[in-house]
Amino acid sequence: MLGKGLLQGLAVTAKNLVGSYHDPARYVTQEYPEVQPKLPEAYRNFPFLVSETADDPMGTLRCVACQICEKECPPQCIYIEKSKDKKPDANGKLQIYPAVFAIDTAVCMSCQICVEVCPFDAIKMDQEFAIAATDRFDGLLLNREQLAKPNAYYHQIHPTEASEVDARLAAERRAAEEKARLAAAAKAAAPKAAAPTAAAAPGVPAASASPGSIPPPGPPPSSS
Amino acid sequence: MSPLHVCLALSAALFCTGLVAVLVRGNAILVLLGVELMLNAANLNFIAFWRFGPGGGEVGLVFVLFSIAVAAAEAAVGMALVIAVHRHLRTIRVAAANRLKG
Amino acid sequence: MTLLLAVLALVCLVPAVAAVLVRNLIHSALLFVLAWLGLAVFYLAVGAEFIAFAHALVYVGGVSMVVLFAVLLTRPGRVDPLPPPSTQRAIGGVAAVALVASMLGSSIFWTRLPSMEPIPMVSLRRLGELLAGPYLVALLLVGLILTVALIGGLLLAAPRRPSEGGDA
Amino acid sequence: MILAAAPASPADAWLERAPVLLRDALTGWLPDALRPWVAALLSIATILGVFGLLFAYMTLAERKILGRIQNRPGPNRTGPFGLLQPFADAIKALTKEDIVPRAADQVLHFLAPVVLVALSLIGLAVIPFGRNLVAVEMEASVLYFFAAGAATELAIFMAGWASRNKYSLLAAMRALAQLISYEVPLLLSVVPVIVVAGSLSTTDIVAAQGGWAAGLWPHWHALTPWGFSAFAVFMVAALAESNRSPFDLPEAESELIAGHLTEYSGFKYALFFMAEYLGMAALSAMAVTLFLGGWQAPLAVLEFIPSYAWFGVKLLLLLLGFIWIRATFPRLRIDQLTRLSWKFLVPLALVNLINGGVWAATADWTGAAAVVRWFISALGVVVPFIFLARSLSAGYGPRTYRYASP
Repeated sequence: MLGKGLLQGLAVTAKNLVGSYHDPARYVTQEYPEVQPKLPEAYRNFPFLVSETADDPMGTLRCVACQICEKECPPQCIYIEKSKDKKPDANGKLQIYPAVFAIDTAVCMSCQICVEVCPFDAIKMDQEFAIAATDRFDGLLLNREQLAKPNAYYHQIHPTEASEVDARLAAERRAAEEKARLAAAAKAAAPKAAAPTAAAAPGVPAASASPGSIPPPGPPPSSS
Repeated sequence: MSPLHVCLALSAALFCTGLVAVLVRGNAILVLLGVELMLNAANLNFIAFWRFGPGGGEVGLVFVLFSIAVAAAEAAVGMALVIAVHRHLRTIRVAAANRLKG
Repeated sequence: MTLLLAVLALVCLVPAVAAVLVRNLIHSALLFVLAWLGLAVFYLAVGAEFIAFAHALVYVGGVSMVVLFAVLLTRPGRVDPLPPPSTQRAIGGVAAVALVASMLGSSIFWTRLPSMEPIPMVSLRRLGELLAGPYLVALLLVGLILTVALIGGLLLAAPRRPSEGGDA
Repeated sequence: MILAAAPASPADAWLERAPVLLRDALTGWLPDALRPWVAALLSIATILGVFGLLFAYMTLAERKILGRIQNRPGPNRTGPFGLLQPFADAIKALTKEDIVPRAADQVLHFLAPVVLVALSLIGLAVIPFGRNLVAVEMEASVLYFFAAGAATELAIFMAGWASRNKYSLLAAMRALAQLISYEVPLLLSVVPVIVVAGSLSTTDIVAAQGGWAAGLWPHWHALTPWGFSAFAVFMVAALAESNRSPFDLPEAESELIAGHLTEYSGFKYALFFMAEYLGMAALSAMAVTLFLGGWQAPLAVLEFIPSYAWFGVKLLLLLLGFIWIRATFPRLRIDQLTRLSWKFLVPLALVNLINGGVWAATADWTGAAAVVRWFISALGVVVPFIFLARSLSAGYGPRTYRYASP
């Protein structure tokens, strides 16, 4: 009969109108600036630099200014200048550090290639998406200080992945210590028999994997 | 000058304006509108004589109603004719429609 | 009263004259609408309320739409097959109209019209009784004319089907 | 008439007479010659103020309700619950640049919005907003209303044509076609009301709807079979007349940019919107007057609420209906639009005309005959509806979906 469909349609919209006042399923809009969206853990957009501590971000950057990410970046939005001097990193080893590390987020296309190629787990993807600014150069061209965020923050936004990375780094560190200990022992025992190739073998499977790649899914390693 | 004079003068002026449209403008639509204007002038006379005349002019009012209705019909048919002529001759100048056989 | 009517007369005469004089057809049609509106107000001032509204409804609401539609549907083509209208004809027309105008004007202004008080207004009910009583046949005939005009207009304006050999 | 006879009527209540008392207080000190003029100016100012405010908050209500229906909150930034949004919009519209295309017909382009608003407003003069609350009392006020409303489409044509823009011109053509199609059922649906009420005056028509059958069932025209049919036809035609969705073909955004509004900006654009809402409000007010008993209360016990409040409630309900319909239905195509009018609404209204005539002729039937009268009237609505609906939807079976289930 003519008009049945019209009435059905009216009923649908009326249900939505009334339902929007008491039924959360019919009122899905979140008012953004006040209500921040709950981002899924896998959400990622622009890169940031991981530092070990929040107190001294510049001193504990993992980045060693190897410039692999700068070379790999498809839109070429990363700019790095190596430092002239060396500073000790988290392991106490002397490293070059980035004197200038800038990312132009207006150019960045969030492809995550920089994260994948980084051998030091120094650059990770952030969840900060409200990067609107009134000035394209001051607001969107982020420098070292703006990019640096502590590891704790990384744990906060990507807990699973961060635990994996920490476990891997700890394993690497243990392996390095083991190696150093073995080397020291070998040096003490038989200085001429010390061979660097023998060290990598025992008990460090994670270190043998390509260091920059995302770990395969699975239960995270127990702890770091 | 009485109100009746004013009404009749306006009526005469409207009639002449309509006549100009019919005689001088070659556009069929304007010709039709001119005829409408002349009808309006006649209606105005009826109303003027009903209101300011010697009485018994109610018939005039009824006549005006009929006149308006017929004028509407005239406009509808006239415009349909204009469109038909335009489709046939690609112009709506009255001078173009001077042959019975297209 | 006379002064008010004279002003209103000017209000509807000026657009009417302008409508005949302007070259733009749409402007002309809209000026005609203005003249009709003025005429409706004039009727209202004279006291013919019902006629005024009927006039406005039919002319401003109906006839004007048909006219504008006709104007839009009959835009002049690229080539007009006719020579431009001659000034001779225009002069002839104006002369004829001037003759008519002088005759009408003189007959109006030289006639001594009896100055009578306006008669009381006719109530709507009385008008309806007239229409449904003595003029019922005429009313029915007008209805018939309107129906015929509607159908005739449709038939005239409807494009001919290709199968009937029309050129539309 | 009925109310004048009723003793100790609610017409004497203080709240009921408040507007008239206020007017008298404001004009009482003036000399007699000036009084009617000032009173007229006052009623004009009141109508302008009330309907201006109504327009402002209708835009807000429309956006809010559309939002709610689409699972979002609607404007809520300006003021509490977005209540200041209309004023923000007004300031924005006023401060925007007024752009007129160089090729446009300057005079008509300027005149169109002004004429449209003026024509949308003058119809309100004859609406009885409450007991004794009508700006102009006339014998043929219904005719006046429709004569004023018929010209609005002319202004839309002016806007479309003067813009010298092909979308605008298409909108102008559509507006004309739509007007010619829907003016007919609109007027035809009103005629039975005039026949039954026996008057062309809005105050008389409202008075004829006073009283209650069995003390419960109001004598409103919409609550009779023929009246309901006429009311439905009237509302559909009113939707089309005020260019509201689903009949908003002249300004169809998805096809014609904005139709006749394409070349308008700033305040003129706002004027067009104002005219749309005013026209909608005027037609709704007329529908309330003709079919929903005007300012009459639905129940006798509710008469202590002043009449103008009842009118306002009914008007707002109809306007909300307009918004609800806009949120629900998709736009018709132009051929569907004219088909609906000429093949469905016009015949329905014509049959209903006879139906209303029969109702008027059988006005003195009482008791069991009244039931027969109702039955005849209902039959005169249902049977043509079924037949016309069947012929209208002939050849349009239920849609089958190949990949998606509805």
